[in-house]
Amino acid sequence: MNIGYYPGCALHGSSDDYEESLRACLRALDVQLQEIDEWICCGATAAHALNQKLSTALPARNLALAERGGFGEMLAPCPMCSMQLIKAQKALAGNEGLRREMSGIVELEVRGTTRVLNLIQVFEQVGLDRLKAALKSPLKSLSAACYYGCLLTRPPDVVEFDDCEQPRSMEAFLTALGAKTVDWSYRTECCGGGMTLASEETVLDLSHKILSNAAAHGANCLVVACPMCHVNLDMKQPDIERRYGVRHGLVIYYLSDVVGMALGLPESALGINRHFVGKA
Amino acid sequence: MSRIGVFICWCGENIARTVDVDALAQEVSKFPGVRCAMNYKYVCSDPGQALVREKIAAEKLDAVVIASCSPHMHLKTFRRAAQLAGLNPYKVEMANIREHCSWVHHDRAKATAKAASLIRLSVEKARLDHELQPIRVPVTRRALVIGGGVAGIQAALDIADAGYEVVMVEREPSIGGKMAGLSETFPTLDCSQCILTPRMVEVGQHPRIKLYSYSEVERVEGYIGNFTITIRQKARYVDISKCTGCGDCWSVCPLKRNKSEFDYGMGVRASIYVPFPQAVPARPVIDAKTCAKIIRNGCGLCEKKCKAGAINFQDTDKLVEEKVGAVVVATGYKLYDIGEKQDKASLAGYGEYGYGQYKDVIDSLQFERLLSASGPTNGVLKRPSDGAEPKNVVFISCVGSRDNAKGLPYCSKICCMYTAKHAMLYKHKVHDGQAHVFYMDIRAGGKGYEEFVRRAIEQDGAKYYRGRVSKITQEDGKLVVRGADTLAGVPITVEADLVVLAAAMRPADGVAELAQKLNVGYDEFGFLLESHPKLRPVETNAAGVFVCGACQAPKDIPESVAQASAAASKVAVTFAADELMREPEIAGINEQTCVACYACLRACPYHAIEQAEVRTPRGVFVKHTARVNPGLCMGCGTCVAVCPSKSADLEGFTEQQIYAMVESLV
Amino acid sequence: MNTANPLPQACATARVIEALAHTHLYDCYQCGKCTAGCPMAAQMDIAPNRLIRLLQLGRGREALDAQSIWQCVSCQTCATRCPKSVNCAGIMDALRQLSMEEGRVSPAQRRVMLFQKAFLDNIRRNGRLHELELIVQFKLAGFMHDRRFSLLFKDATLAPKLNKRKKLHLRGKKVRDRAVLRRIFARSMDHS
Amino acid sequence: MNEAGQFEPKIVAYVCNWCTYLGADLAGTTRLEYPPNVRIIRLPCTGRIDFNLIVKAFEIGADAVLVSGCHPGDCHYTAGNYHARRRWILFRELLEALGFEMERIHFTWISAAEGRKWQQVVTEITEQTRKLGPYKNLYADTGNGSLPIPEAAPAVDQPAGSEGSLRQRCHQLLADGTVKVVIGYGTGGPVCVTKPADVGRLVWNNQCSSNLTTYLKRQEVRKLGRAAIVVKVCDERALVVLEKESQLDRKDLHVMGMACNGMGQPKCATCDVRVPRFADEVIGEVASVPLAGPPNAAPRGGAALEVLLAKSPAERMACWAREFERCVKCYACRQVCPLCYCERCIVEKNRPTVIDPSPTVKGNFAWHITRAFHLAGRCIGCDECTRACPAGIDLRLLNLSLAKAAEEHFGYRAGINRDVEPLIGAYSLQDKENFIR
Amino acid sequence: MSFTITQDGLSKLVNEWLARGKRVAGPSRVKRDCILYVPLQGPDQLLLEDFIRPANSLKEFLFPKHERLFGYRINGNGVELFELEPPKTEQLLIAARPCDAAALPILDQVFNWDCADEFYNRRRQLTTVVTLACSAHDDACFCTSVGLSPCAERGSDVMLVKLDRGKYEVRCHTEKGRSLMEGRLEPSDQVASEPLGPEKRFDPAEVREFVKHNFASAFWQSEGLTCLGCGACAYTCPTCHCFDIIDEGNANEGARVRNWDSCQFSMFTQHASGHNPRENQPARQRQRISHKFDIYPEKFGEILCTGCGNCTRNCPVGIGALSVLTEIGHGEHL
Repeated sequence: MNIGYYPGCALHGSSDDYEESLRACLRALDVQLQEIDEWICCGATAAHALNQKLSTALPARNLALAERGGFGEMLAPCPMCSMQLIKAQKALAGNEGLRREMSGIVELEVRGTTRVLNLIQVFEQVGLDRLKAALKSPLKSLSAACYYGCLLTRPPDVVEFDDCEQPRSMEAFLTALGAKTVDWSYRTECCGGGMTLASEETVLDLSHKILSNAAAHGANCLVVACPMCHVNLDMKQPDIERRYGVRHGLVIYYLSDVVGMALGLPESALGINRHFVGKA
Repeated sequence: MSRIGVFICWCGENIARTVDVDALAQEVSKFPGVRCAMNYKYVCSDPGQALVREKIAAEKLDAVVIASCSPHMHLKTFRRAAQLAGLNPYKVEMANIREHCSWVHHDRAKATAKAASLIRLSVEKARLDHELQPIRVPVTRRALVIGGGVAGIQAALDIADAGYEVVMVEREPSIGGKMAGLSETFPTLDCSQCILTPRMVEVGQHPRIKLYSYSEVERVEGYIGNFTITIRQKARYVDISKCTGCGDCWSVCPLKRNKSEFDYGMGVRASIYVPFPQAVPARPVIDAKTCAKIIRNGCGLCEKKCKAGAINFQDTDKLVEEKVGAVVVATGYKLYDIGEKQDKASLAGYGEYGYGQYKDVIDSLQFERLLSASGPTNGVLKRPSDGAEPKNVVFISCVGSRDNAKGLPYCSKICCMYTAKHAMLYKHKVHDGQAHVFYMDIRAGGKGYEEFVRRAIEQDGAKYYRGRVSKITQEDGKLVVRGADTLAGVPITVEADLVVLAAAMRPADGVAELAQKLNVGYDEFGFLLESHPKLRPVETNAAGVFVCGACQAPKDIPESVAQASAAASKVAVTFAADELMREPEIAGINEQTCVACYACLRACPYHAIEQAEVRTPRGVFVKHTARVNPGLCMGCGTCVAVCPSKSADLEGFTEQQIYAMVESLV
Repeated sequence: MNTANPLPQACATARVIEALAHTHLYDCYQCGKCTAGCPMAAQMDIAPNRLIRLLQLGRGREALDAQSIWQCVSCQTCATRCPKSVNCAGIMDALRQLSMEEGRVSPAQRRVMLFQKAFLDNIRRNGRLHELELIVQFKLAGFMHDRRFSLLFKDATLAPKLNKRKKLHLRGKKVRDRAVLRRIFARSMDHS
Repeated sequence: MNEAGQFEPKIVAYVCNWCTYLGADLAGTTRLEYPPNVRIIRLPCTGRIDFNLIVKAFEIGADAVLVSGCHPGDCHYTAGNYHARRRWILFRELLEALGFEMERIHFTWISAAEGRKWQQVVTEITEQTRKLGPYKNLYADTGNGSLPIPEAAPAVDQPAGSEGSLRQRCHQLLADGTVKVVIGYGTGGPVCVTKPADVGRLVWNNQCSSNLTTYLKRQEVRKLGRAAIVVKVCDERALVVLEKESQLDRKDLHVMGMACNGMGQPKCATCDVRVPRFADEVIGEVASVPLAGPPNAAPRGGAALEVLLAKSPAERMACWAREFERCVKCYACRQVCPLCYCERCIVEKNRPTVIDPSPTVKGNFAWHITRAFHLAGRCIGCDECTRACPAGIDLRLLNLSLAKAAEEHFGYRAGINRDVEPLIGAYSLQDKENFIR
Repeated sequence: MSFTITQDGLSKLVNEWLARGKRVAGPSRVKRDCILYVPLQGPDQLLLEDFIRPANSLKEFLFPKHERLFGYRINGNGVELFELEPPKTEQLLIAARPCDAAALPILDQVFNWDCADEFYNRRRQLTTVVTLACSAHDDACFCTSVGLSPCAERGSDVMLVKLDRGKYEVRCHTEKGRSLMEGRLEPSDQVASEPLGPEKRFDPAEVREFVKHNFASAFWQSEGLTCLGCGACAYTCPTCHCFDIIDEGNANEGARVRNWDSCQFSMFTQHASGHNPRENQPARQRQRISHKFDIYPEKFGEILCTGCGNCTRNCPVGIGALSVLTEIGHGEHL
């Protein structure tokens, strides 16, 4: 099975451990990723904060490149990128005038036919039973709090993935791979997103609440599928500890980390050693 | 040649001002079939009607045309006048030369010419009017009440007290409906069971009320005055004639842990149970889904214990037929299911409140059971998770109601009142407890309602926040309710021990199917359609079928009872005469030329046409034909238009009349 | 009788916002659920439902001056849970865009806007985000704005940790055709 | 004409008693003036207004006709206006095909509260009709228009041996008493064989183009007892329609489907299903012809209908006036049609005289409009009416225009699907129309 | 010694009549396979070769399918009658077939039997019939079986017999014919050969005999079974002359009109009580045959049929009279 791959700036920047992890894990499940040639930034928060037309144009450019590359489906592991791409794809598919306008702006003909998937959807295409079959070392040690963040399931009418209030798609994978999952309440609360640099105390406040709730429900680690959430929950844990005097000490795994570990891949191949908070 | 009398009215000068009535009378008198034509200042006045009556006798008229206002105004008046003079009332026609002529055309010559043409139309129609007699339909003076809630009980008692037999069909093992499960009722806080149980007993013991409990309406045939109702008596596995209600069986039954539907899951019951102590009939029913004997032929203790030998595991559903003359639908309501799964595609659930995930998030009827003295906690307020006494209770109103995104844009009308009642009752039970209420608008329009809500706020110290709740999360044992107060414009977070959701009111399950059986309309949410919201609130467009209570729209107990009595009075009106009189302007089918293609039968909106056979006097089959049931036909005439061989015709608007009118316009 | 809109004549800002956010802000019946669910509402000077109310009343200027529009983390909670399906998140976006274009950004929240502007300049030049370049440019712009040295060197200690984990990339892979980015940005700036 | 020499149009309005009549009353009580040219005829419901009334209004000289009633959903009788809507969607197509001036026919929904709308509608129609002038060329043969002549398909001979096996089977059926009579094709025309010895009279060649199902309505044939009937693909669709209209019960009928290579009729040119589908037994196979569209669509009008519809309304009316001039009202078109099974046809009723029995232009137009619309959504395209007409009138075109309308508007095709409800006499809330104001 | 006329001579004749505002009718190809006697706009519409006979008959021009007898006007409660303007345009029926022309004398008898029908007689005087002898026949023709032939003179004023392409021998039989052909003929010695007609199919006397004695025989049951009861045979038959009289009009005025009718219709003998002496189609078939071959001959001494075969050609189910008559001829049923 091979699908298009839109890494997004984060995965080629400070969150390249996420890319390393998901490439290793997907290679083990023989899923070939073909990176979209000449992809550009999806505009993230900045574009839709300051310029609505730009927030459609940038994803439109990427969609046009994917269509030119002949990709029917495309993985966008970062929920911010996948939400922006899906939003643009839906707007383009439903509006002839917008298609003409955007094709003009991005200088490429765009039809809005590419289906954008997040990492969980790719694993779902691989299928639970294939994962169970390939299970080498069950994750008995993990008591994981699955954290979806705010953009993976929202806005529901755009993203149309799992349930926007009570998502359970990651739990399904983890229990299948032998891990224990925690029933906690902050699955879809926001971690502060793109405010890491712009307004640090926002991130610290929100992430602290998330980590506290996870700990309160007996989780010893979090599983995320978003580079920005990982930065805020993992890299900022020392700052949280400095500010609130609480050492959470929760390891923040990417979903591909845990799946990779279950498949028996070594931690170094998955880039787990490059996280800020290591195993106690 | 017919002898028609034309009476042209001046209507004071409303007509006379623009229509030259004298010239008109002259011209009309020359129309074919017109015996005499005259004009008078006020034909609808007593002297005017006297003139008409006198002319009918003097000129021996066989039809009358009144050229005046709209038939919607005075057709009945002039028909009665003609009847007094011995002329068949259906030989009277009206030409509307006021609204359709003098008031809208100011050119005198044109208005007069148009008036003449309109009168000519009515003369042509009058010439071909048939003498009709009102249709008499025999009435079975028995009423069917579907639903045993407070509305059904009130309707049944009123009808029975009026001297007519009533058949009541209740789907649950006992009557009482939702009200039986309430603790106390606003605004008087009198105990719900105390005011309802006597009425239930009255129903149980009323000589003229035949109660079918644990039964449903299977099929409805016939028409007003002559309904045939097939009732399915669901298998109860207990013979209520033999059973004395001693209770040995449900005390010996080993399976005590079944969720009690009456307590909405707050309490448990045995597999053989009586829903609540004051049940009418106070006889148990066996739950076939959990009883070990029925499932795998085990146990059977209750049968051994029963001294009256009333237990019968081989019991099956029985179909019973009842003949009734009128039907009152009082099927009540159910609460909107707050959880994820919805029974209709157009509805969405409330994932954000964690209902069904957090034990201490319950809906209003479950809270009623916790408050109720006969409830699972005997009136002591214990929260479902650990039974502790909740110190902080959050009440959230408009859960599902007024929410376009969830699919129910309407207001359920009673939640503001019972939420205030809950806050008040909670304070009375837990003196040091604090009630928090998130509301959008307080709707307390009834008698003493506003004062009741103010008392809950001012005396019982309930904190009211004006804003919706966005999310409920569980954090170290506490339910964190994140709401807002738009008056202050700030988010509000309350840590609660218990959260009560005031869920929206929806019609009871299965009302849509019942409506189709009764040929009654229902709206997009499933509430039954009344004939006219203001003028005929308890009637429906199916003759002889009345509605009352929450099945028609969300409403509280006082309104339901009032509507129930209204429905009962309508039933009494229907049974007043020993025969029902119906307008004779209905369709009829010429059975000689009908070729039984049944296009009319498919087109008739009232299912008033049935397949029939033409037989010779000695019973030899001649042919198939369509036949109109005079009781059901409302006279819309759709069958006449779809009949290819023009065998169907409509009295009062016969084909001959319409074509004669059109041809007179040449 | 003509059928003029009985509500107070909707002000220009409200109409522009509705166009940008593709939503009807007059559908909002002020139930407060957006404010209730907003993670940042507690720190906001004007809560989300208040912003919409100001727009409904035609007082767009106060909405554009609010600090809250820059505290919003765009987590889409408000739009997801709104019972009237009003795109509150889209309204916040539109308010930010108008506020920046009309130069009414509140001084206390200017840093967020500067970060977003730096972010956009960065991808306009490189096609993809260069984190190091962004940090440097944002720090300088922030310093020019409020002259606070503490913020200038705040995360200096972070650099070595990132480097140890090979997360510090001096030069990212650039997009070959960067000129097209400038043209895309130019075409997106004019308000057609 | 009025004194000012200005043309005063005559407008007949059929209105429903509960909504539009009260709307007109309201226009009166609020003194909204409008021209006096309209004459209101009150009927209980738009469902009661049948299409003959519109034709009769034009016959007596109306220059415009208005039909108005309650908005969908408001009908006092719940569904009358839905029935009317579906009826007008189809009837307008027939009037269009005949070349009526459609701008003289108006349909509106006017509620009891819309006095103003009644005033506007009547005023607009009066002015518009005044500009159009009197409806002089109703049924007028103004030009030398002529209808295109349908091209026949080449005559091909039938599958070998099927005639023999047909006779052999019929002999068996008659001998063992399964059927009392076999309705089949003879040399000169149809034959009814009752004795096994006479099966020799049955033939199967490329002259068997008539539709034998029309004999199922004849009392004389029914009296003979259970019948076996020989049908081709185009004939058997009549059985589906007849069964749906409770005219026959498949139990007391034995259907012998004949595989057919085409009989050289115009309909055979577009026939793509050669083997009957609902027959009890099929005789003879045919080289399987690929199913182009849905099975045996009524010949989608073919070129002739396109040519007709391409003409201007006046030209179309002229064509039909010229064709109907030759009609002698022998009613062969009615008697050969399997779906015209009324014992007393509407044209034989005179109280009231809905259709003039005389073969005048007016009487012929009224008759052919009624016959065509009675087959709306029912005609199966067997073209018997055109074949039987001694005056050579191409009646097919009227039925094809309605069959095309039924397919375009409702995706409905007569006689194909056994459990679909007949089109006329039913309605749907989603019926789409763009002509009702 | 014979006289001939060329095709353009005929065209000139037609043009002259049309120029004088008179009506000319003749066979014309209305559609590919539909030839009818219709009023002609010009000689080019006149069809003279390669057709057997038109599908209708001359009856339409003498006894029209719809005729207004008199008008009435309703005023007040009374009715006022008024005469209608009688037909006065002369008409020339050209290139008619002999079997059509032979029908006219038969109709003359029935329209002048107990009451002289002035409408019919007036038209008859105004009519001049020019027949064209048949040069071919098909298996529906049986004029020879009823005493006629492809060049029978009965009822025609002038007879044309085809010589060769475009030239016809002219035989004038009546004064009217001679005055018509005045100055249009050239003498010639060519004599057209007698075209031979179809051989005899049945003996009318035998048919008459059979019909007299087999009123209730099962023969009719089997022969008339497949007849659908339309009016195609009667309305295209040159000799059928039944008609129905009704009033047609609106609330103010109208007219009493006469329309064609046919004994094959189910309503033809329907009594007001609902009873119908001929309640099924075989009975009506029997009536048609016996009226033509027994009842009419008994009253007028002639067979009410000229053997043109229109009934067989126009019958949608191919019965017509011929199949029944030949069936009777076979005689097994006697």
